[in-house]
This record gives sequence, structure tokens and C-alpha cells, in this order.
Amino acid sequence: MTLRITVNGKDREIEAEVALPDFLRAHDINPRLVAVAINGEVIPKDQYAGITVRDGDALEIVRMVGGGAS
Amino acid sequence: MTLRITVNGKDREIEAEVALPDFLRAHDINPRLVAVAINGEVIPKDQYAGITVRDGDALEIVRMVGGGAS
Amino acid sequence: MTLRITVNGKDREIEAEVALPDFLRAHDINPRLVAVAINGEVIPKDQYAGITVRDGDALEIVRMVGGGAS
Amino acid sequence: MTLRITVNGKDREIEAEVALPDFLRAHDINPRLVAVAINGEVIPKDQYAGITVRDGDALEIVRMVGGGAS
Amino acid sequence: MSDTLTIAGKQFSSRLFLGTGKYASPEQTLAALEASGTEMVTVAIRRLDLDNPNARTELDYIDWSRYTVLPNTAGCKTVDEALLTARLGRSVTGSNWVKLEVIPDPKYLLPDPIGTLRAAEQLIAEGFVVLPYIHADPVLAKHLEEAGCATVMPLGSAIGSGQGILTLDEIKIIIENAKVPVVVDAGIGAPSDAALAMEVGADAVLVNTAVAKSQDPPLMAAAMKLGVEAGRAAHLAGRIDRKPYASASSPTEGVAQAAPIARA
Amino acid sequence: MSDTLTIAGKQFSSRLFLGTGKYASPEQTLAALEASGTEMVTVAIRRLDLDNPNARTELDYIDWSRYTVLPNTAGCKTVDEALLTARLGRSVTGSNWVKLEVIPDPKYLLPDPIGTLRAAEQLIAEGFVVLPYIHADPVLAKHLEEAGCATVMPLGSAIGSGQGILTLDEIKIIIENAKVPVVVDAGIGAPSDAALAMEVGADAVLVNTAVAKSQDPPLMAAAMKLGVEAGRAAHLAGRIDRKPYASASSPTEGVAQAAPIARA
Amino acid sequence: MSDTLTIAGKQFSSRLFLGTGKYASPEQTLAALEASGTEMVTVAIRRLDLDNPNARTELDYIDWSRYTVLPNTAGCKTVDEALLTARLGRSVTGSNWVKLEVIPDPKYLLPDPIGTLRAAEQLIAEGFVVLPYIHADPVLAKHLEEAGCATVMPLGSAIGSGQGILTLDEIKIIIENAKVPVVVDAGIGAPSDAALAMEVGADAVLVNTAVAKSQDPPLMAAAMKLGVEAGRAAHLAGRIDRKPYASASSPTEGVAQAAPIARA
Amino acid sequence: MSDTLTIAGKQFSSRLFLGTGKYASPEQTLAALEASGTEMVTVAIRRLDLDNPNARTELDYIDWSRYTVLPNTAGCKTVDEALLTARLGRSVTGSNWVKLEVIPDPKYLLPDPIGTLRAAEQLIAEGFVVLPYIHADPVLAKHLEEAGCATVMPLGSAIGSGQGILTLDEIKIIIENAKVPVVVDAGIGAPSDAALAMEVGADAVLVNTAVAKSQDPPLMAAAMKLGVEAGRAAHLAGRIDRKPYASASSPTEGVAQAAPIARA
Repeated sequence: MTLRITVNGKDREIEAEVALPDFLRAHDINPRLVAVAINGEVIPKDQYAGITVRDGDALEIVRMVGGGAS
Repeated sequence: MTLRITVNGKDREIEAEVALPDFLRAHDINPRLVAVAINGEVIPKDQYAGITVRDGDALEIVRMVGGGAS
Repeated sequence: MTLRITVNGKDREIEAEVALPDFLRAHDINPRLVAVAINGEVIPKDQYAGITVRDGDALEIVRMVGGGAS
Repeated sequence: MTLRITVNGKDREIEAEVALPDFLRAHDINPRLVAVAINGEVIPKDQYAGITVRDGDALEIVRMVGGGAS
Repeated sequence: MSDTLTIAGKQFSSRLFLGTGKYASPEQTLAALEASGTEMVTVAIRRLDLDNPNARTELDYIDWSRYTVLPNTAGCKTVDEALLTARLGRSVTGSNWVKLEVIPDPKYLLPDPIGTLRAAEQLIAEGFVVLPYIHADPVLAKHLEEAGCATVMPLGSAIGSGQGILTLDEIKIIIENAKVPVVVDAGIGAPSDAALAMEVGADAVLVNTAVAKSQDPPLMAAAMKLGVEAGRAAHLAGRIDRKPYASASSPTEGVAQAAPIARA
Repeated sequence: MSDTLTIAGKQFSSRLFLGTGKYASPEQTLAALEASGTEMVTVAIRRLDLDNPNARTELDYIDWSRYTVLPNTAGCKTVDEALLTARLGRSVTGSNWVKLEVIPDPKYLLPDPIGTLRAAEQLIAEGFVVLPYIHADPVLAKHLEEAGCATVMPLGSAIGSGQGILTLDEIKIIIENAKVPVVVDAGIGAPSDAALAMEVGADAVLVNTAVAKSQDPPLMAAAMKLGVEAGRAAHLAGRIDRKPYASASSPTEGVAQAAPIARA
Repeated sequence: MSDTLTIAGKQFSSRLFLGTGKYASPEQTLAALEASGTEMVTVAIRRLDLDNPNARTELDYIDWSRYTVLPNTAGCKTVDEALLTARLGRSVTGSNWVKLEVIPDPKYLLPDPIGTLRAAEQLIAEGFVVLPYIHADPVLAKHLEEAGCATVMPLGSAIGSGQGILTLDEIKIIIENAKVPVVVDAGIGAPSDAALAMEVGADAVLVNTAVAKSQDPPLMAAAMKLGVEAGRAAHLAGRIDRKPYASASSPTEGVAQAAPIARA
Repeated sequence: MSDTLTIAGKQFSSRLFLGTGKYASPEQTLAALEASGTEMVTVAIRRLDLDNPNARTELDYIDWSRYTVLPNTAGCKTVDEALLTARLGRSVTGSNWVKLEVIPDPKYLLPDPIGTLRAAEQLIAEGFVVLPYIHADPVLAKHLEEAGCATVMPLGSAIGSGQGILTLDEIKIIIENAKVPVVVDAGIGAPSDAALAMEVGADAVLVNTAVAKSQDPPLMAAAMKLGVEAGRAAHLAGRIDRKPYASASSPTEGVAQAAPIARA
């Protein structure tokens, strides 16, 4: 049975619950360059190791981009 | 023993509790031309008769004046 | 032998010298509604009768038109 | 008999006709720092020596001063 | 042309609202109101002088059957003062309309966006018809409209300054987005200012100082009436665009030539 | 109030002069003239189309007994063209008045100060009543007044641009110094512009494009009439000064207080 | 002359803050930052493209040891979006500074005074150093200062419009009353705009579009640097007052006269 | 970047010309000239005080080997005064350059277009290099260029008024049409004004009062230098257009969402 999550607004399926660092590594994402929120809560960088991505989670993974004002 | 009230920010003394209509009449105030608040509550015109001015009350008695903006 | 004149900047040929009133009449022009200059000189209306259009003359025939500014 | 001249708009009297260089020297004026016009004609610096101040002459003697615009 | 303004269900044929402050005499007040053709007159609410409770004011001379009275909260620095003054104004005038002002700063008399919205929400809940005086802030205007205000009243420039419409661009945006009437309040110094506000689509203007402190208030009131009507008519007539270049209003061809081309 | 304008001995009760160019139809021209209340109408002088010498123009529909006709030299790039066109205009209209324009540049249509003065001097010597169109240059205006011009007509902004009165400061100086009427010409785009010119003391304004090219010329003509009257009345009524700070129009004392000072 | 700007205890010798959006290439971004002399650079926070998680952006080329990074909440339409984006920005940049924007309207990009204050209060409670972008509303600016914001950032005109400082009078009032640095943000189109803001006493300006979209961003960045320095120096040097009349800068007496009074 | 200005064959690397009037002391004059980086300095010509013929002035302290001296005809009300003063200036300075002013009006100090052209034609015939001070009249500027003037010097606003560039539109037209350098003279009150003139393409600006009467002339001179350099660089860098609407400088997509769509 697969788990359904959303990442940056898009539905995704994962095989099983996974630790956040593993999830990022699996997607070739450098944790240093991003910030992550799960279900609206921003995850402090030093707590990634303890966080598990679960069924129904909504992840936001962001980075810096060029921009000055709206 | 006299009662102390404030009217429009000034301290006043009255002999005894008094009905609001009598208070206004005693001060030669035309009820039609004013509005009255007691302790921050505006008194509806049709309830003046039932209102008694009591010790410690703070009355605001106002009228219309020429004015456009602050 | 024909005579060559210009009227409002365009070359024209006429058979022979002609009185200005006849010239205007021949072109169906109402003298009341126009002004005429010949070779840069404006012809007063009361002198049309005495003016003859001659070989080489440059006529300007103008009227009022709607206009406010350049 | 004295001669009457004007210098910079003021009437002055001089004993006798005088060469312009002597006139300037007599008034402690450094020719290098001024320009001179007599009766409206500016005198070229190399011609001062040949110029005589005569009765009735109007001299203008000017210098540079600080200024930017009217 | 029938061209009525409707505010909270009430119709007005005059789009000039008048204040009643600063006049030299009751006679001038009355003459100015008359000449202005106004149908909406705003008044302030102040403490009665108990030592002289029956002193007559200019307002006692006004025939109130001819005008909609609009009590205002001028002078109120806080939300609480504005709420109390609005309620007292309703009691004394019998009208539940209020021109809402919350103005903490005495020097520039600029309104408080936060306090004005809070007071508006409360007064609307109490059944008031609220016409809030605001800075020309389009987002704030939208908040007040959504809160249920009957109009928005953006300022043209500082109250009583006569500097005219310095906020024209913002006022245009407010008008573009507003679903309630937009009344330009404060700063109007002359009819050209009133006309300009109306030309860009304001529904009405409120004037006080420019009339009351002019050399001839009744004549200036008449001038403001003409200016508002001029601006409204121009808005309906559709003005030409502003162009960076010139454009002749006469035919460019056919000018008579003094010197014809010479010929052999 | 009797308030007539006198130019070269001729009196006008309307201070709005109208041009006749750019209208969509003769009907619109007539309706706009009617609605504007104007008494002075300017016309251009152009070559007759000899292939169609009796083609009627909007001008044939105008009842000239009602208006002072003001022939202009619009389109003339040189002094010679302006002189010839002025003389032709006098012949065709029977009027010795002329709105003098010498405009070498076709893009910005800005008048030539040197050529305009030279042409004015010549035409005045020939007995013309000269109303010169000029840049808002106070010293040039004084030269033209001293040359004997009947008015000066400084521009507000580029002809037909509708940019309004961009030269207000210079126009104020011209008005302050002028001994002849000052008529603001060119640039007026809306009644607020016309009102502004009149408020600072202009004696009249001339409008063409702003009326003719609006969406509704007769209504805009009526709007301009109101704007000119509003500005004139405001000028006579004496407007308030512009102030950098605010100034309350309501009493600053006596606001009711919700929270009285507590007492033992 | 040592003239440092201090914001939340951090010192800046450059008073020009730069945005990083809209550049044609990373090379231009770096060259512009270099030429501007800026010490404070603002960046946006956006979703990572998971299909291309390691795509490099201009920001990857910046030596962040040289600049204070200022994450912003550009693009956030609501308080909730702004709060989340601010927190994500803190996590990704490691900085607790935030340029706060709450901008509901996509057309004019005007900030929400109510939402901005609410978000500011929350973020300050969470330990953020908040630099709020606001309409040039002096009363709102005071509310934000009292809420504990590190600066206020009033707009000069609409974001990216290049219309310059249309809100100069309000900005002067904000500066007069502010106890925190005032940074003029949005609308600056050229160095003259930046200089003007600094001349009236702004503590710094933030520029993005005017540099990034110019024909030569590095040269325009250098021009902005000069403009900010010019305006700051002029502010310290104390400019002359504006006068309605002229005043000669040369002696009015002593001009040489060509025609002396004739004599018998 | 080599970017020299050439006037009558002479090259200048500084585009800021300075006047020498109104300084509080010779020291300030020298310090301001030094700080401004100017290479062109204008001076007035006045009658010598015969009672004190060797009184030193600020000018005696200037090292004239470092500056091009530009004698002016400031104070001349007529063509004859200007001609005589120009000739005297040439004699005293040894330079045939002249900043030509013919200014009849003492209150507004506005130049005479007719007299200025006449004097320019005469002086050019006498071999002068003429830099005429004029009203911002594009047609007049063209006349003076055609007469052989080395530059045109249109005013920004009244001399010494510090009102800035009120004639920007006309100055743009002059620049668009001019084949000689355009130097904006008069009215500049702050670096933002100087920068603005340079941004629209002026070749140089002349400043006097704004520096001399500031609270700190040397610092203001430095500020003007920066402002002129900023404006020139911005002109070369190509500024963005002014837009009536906003335009975001950050990506409009990809903002993180706090509230994901709920799922069954």
C-alpha cells in the first residue's frame, strides 16, 4: 500500500514512511540550500534527522531566488 | 452630605440624586438639542425619564456645532 | 497661344486674359465666400472688377475652414 | 581751467589731459586687473599708451567680481 | 440629464457636500449653503457650554428640512472617542449616518487606518451608515468597503491645506476598484481641484475650509457648485487623452503661399 | 454680477473662446458652440478646392450674427505665410481681428517668439487687431503688449496635447505684469484646466481639441462653460492660500470623553 | 566623513539596498552588485523545482560573505503566506531579518496596511527583525514603529513603475516623526529619484527594477550609488529653501553704462 | 569611460559649471570650487571701486590656470549694456567667451528672447564664443543655435529660486533638436535637480546659489558633483520607462502555501 503526500502543491506517492534527510537525498536536494515546512510548520534544520514524512503530509520545499519586491 | 459628579469633564456637586430630565431643566438645557452619556453610555432620548444622576456619575452633554473635519 | 498661370499652387492654362470676376464665375466660385491674392497681393473685394488675370499670374483663392490652432 | 570727466558714473575734475596709463597709475589702479571703456568704446590693453583722457570723457573702469547670474 | 448619486439608498442630485466650520458669521454659513446647492451638510459634536446652554450657533439658523445632516467624529483621536462621539451624534441629530474620523496626529491631521477600520466595524455592527475619512490607500479602501461602509472618503491632501488633489493616482485606483461611492474629502482649495476629482470619476466631493475661509464664501460656494458640475459633466462626456506631443486642430494642408515657384 | 471682458473695445460676457476644428460633423460643431455659450469663434484660412468650390463646410451652418469671428494663421510656418494668411482672412471674413500664429515646428507646434513679434508689428501697422499665440514667456508677452497687441495668448501646454496648464508659474507672472487681457490657449484638456487658468486670473481661455475630440462634444462644451465660470467666480471670490500643514475645520476643544478621570 | 546607518544594531556604510530580480544574467547581477557598493541584498523565497533541484541561480554566484542577505515575502497575498514565507526564509538563509510584504492586489501591488501590521506583530514576537514595505502613510508607519519594526519602508510609487517619489510630502512627514530608519522602497526609476529621497532625509533606498531593467545594469548601479551619495551629502550640507521668486547671484549694482549722461 | 564635453573646440571632463557669487568668504569659494571638480567658472563684471582700487576679492585667490573663466553679462538689462559688458569682460579676462544675459525684469530675472538674440548675433560677429542664458523655449534655442551660439543655456526655473527643473518637457525638446551642447542654468536647488537634467540628456549644468547659500558649500559642491555624475551615467545607462502600473521584481509563481487542499 502506497502513501500519498503533496510536495510543493503537487500530489506524490511514496512507498513507505521515510526520514526527511533520506527523502531529500532521494530527490537529490541539498539540505543546505533549502527550507522545509510540513503541514505548515517549518522544520528547523537541526531537527531534520528526527522528522519522518508520513501519509497525507504536505511538504513545502523552498530556496532563495532573485527578487526584490512583489 | 453632597454628591460629587463630573459634567463635561468638570467636577460638580449636587444636593441629592436627581432624575435626568430634572437635572437638565435645572440647568436650563433643552433636551431636544443635546445628547447625554453617563459613564460612557449614551442615554436614548426616550429613556431620560427613567435615568437618575447618582454620586460619582460622569455626564457628557453635547450638541451640534459647525465643523467639517478634524 | 495659351496663357499659363498657377492657382493655389497648381499650374493651369487659360485661353486669354480674363477679368477676375469672370474667372471666378467661370470656376463657379462665389466671390462672397473667398479671398483672392494675386502674386502675393491680396485683392480688396471692391477692386475685383478692375483686376485682370494675366499670363504668369499666381492666384491664391482661399476660404474659411474649421480650425483652432496649428 | 579744469577738465570735467565722469568715471564709473561719477563726475570728476582733472587738472589737464592725461595719458590713460598715467591716469590709472595716479589712481593706484593695476591695468592688468581692469578693463577700460571711454565714451562707450572699450580700449584694447595694448593701446592704453596711445590714449589720452580728455575733457568731457566718460570712463568705465571695471573688474571681475564673484557672480553667476543676474 | 438625470444623474443622481445614491448612498445607502438615499438619493442626492448635488454632488457637493459641505462642512459648516470656520465661517465668519451664521449669515455667511446660510448664504454659502444656499449658493452651493448642497444637500448634505456635515456637523461636529461638541460639549455643551453649561454656563451658556442656550447660546445659539450658526446651526440653529439652518432649515434642516432641506439638508441631510451628517454628524462627524472630527477631533476624535482614538477609537473610543470616535465611537462615543458617533453615538452621541446619532442621539442629538436623530440620524444614524456618521462621517467617521480617527485622527491621532494634531499637526497633519492624517487619519489612522487601523483605528478607522476597527471603529467602522463596530459602528456598522451598531447599525450606523459609516462614511470613513481615509488616506488615499486603495487596499484600506477595499477593507472598509468589505466591512460594509457606505462610501469611502479618501483625502486629496491635508485637511484645510488647500493643496488640492495630490493623491490623484491613488484616488483613480480607489475609484477603479470601489463598489461604493467615492467621495474626495480634504485638501480641495478651489473649483479646479473639485472638478479634477470629479473628472477622474469621484462620485462627490466634500468642501469646508476652501469656501468658509475664502474672501467671499457665498461666491466661492457657487464657484464650487459650478466646478463640481463641470467635472461631473466632463467625466460623463469622456475627456481626451493626454498626449506627449502636439496635434493640430486645423487642417495641415492648404496654407496660401506668398512665393509661387518661379517659372522660365 | 456684471463681469464683462473687453478686448480692443469689444465686450464679451463669455470668457470661453472656441475653435472649430476636428469635429466629427457640422451638427456637433453647432451643438458644441451652442452649449459652450461662446461669443468668440476662431477659424482657419485654407485654399479653396477648385474642383469642388461650393462644398459646404461646418462653418456654412453657423449663424455668424451670434459670434465674433476670429480668423487665425494656424499652419503658417513663416512670417510671410502668416502675413498673407492674415490679410486673406481679413478679406474673406471682413474682420480685422487675427489670432496670430507663427509655428515653424510641426512636431511640437511651438510658436516662434522672434517671427511672432515681427509679424505682429507689421499687422498692427496695417490696422489689424492682433491676438498672438505665444510660449508662456513673460518678457515676450511684454514685448507684444508694447507693440500694440490686443491680448497675449500664452500656451498652457502643447497644442492638442490635453496636458493642461504646465506653465502656471509663467502665466501668473504674465498676468501680474500684463496691461492687456491674457487668454490661455492650447493644452486645456478638461474643465479643471480651464478653471485653474481662470482662478489665477486669466481673462479667458481658448479651447478646441478638448471639446471637439471628446466622446460627447456638446456635453464637454457645457462642461467647459461651467469650468470657466467656476474659475472666474473663484478668482473673484479670493481662494484660500495653499498651506503646507493641515488646519482643522472643527473646534479643537470639547470632544466628549469616554473615560473620565477616576475618583477616590 | 564617517556616516554609518544602523539598523537593529547592524551598521551599514552604503545606503543603497539592492534587489536581485529581473536581471538578464548572473553576470549582470554580480556586476551590478559590485558597482552599486551595496551591503544589503534582498532575495525572494520560492518553491524548489523538484524536477531540477540543483539548477543554479544568480544567487549561487554571489559571495554572501560580502552582503547582508534580506529575505523578503514578495508575492505573499495574505498574512498566512507572509508568515510562512518569512519563517522559511529564516530557515534557508539563517537570517532572522525579513522585508515584510503583504500585497493582495496583483495589478498595482499596493501593500495591505492591516495585514502588514498584523504580520509584523507576529513576526516580531517570533524574534524577527522586521522591515515592512508600506504605503507612505505616516500614521501606519508610526503603528509599525511602535510594534517594534526595525525600519519602515514607504513606497515612492508603484513597484517597478519607475515613476519616482510621488509621495514626497508623506515621506517627509514619516521621516519627521520616525524614531527608526526610513528606507524608501519602490518607484525609484533613476538616480535623481534616489537623490531626492535622500535629500529629504531618508536613511536609505532600495532599488531593483531601475537597475536590473536598464540598458546597462552595472553602469546604472554605479549611477544609483552616486545618486544616493549625492542626496545624502546634500541632506547633510543643508539645501537652500525653494523660493517663489528669483534672487540674483551677482551684485545688482555697478554695471557699466554705455551711454553717460550728456553734458553742456 | 572617456566622456568629454566639447564646447567651441574646448574639452571638459567635468559637466558641472560653477558660479562665484554669494559665498560667505573667499575660503568657501575656493573650497567649493575644489570640491566641485569644476573646470568652468563664471564671473561677473562690475565697476571698480576707485576709492579702494586694490581691494582683493575671492577671485584674486583663485588659481585661474585650473579653470576656464566664463565672464557673464549678469545684471545687464539692455542689449547695449550686455554688449559693453561682454566687451569689457573680454578685455579684463582675456577670454572671448561670454555667458550672455539680457534680463530686463529685476523681480523674476527672466531673460529677454528678442534682446538676447540680437546681442548674440552682434557678439558672434565680433568673434565672441556666446553661451546664451534663455527661457526654455525650443524655437528660440534653435534661432540662437542657427545664429552661431556655442551652446544654449535654458533655465530650469527662476534664478536662485531653487525650484528645480520646472521646464523639463521643454528642455527635452531643446535637447532633442539641438546640435550644440545644452547647459541647464538657473533653478537647480539640489543634486536631484542636477541629476534629473543630466538624465534627460543635458550636456552640463551651471550652479551657483544652491552651493553658495547652502549650509555647507564645500559639501554641497561635492554633492552636486556626484549628482551630475550620477545623472550623466544614468543617461548613458538608459533608464527604464515610466509605467502607469506596477511590475513585480520577483517571480510571481511558486509562493509556499500554508494551507494545502484537504484530502479525504
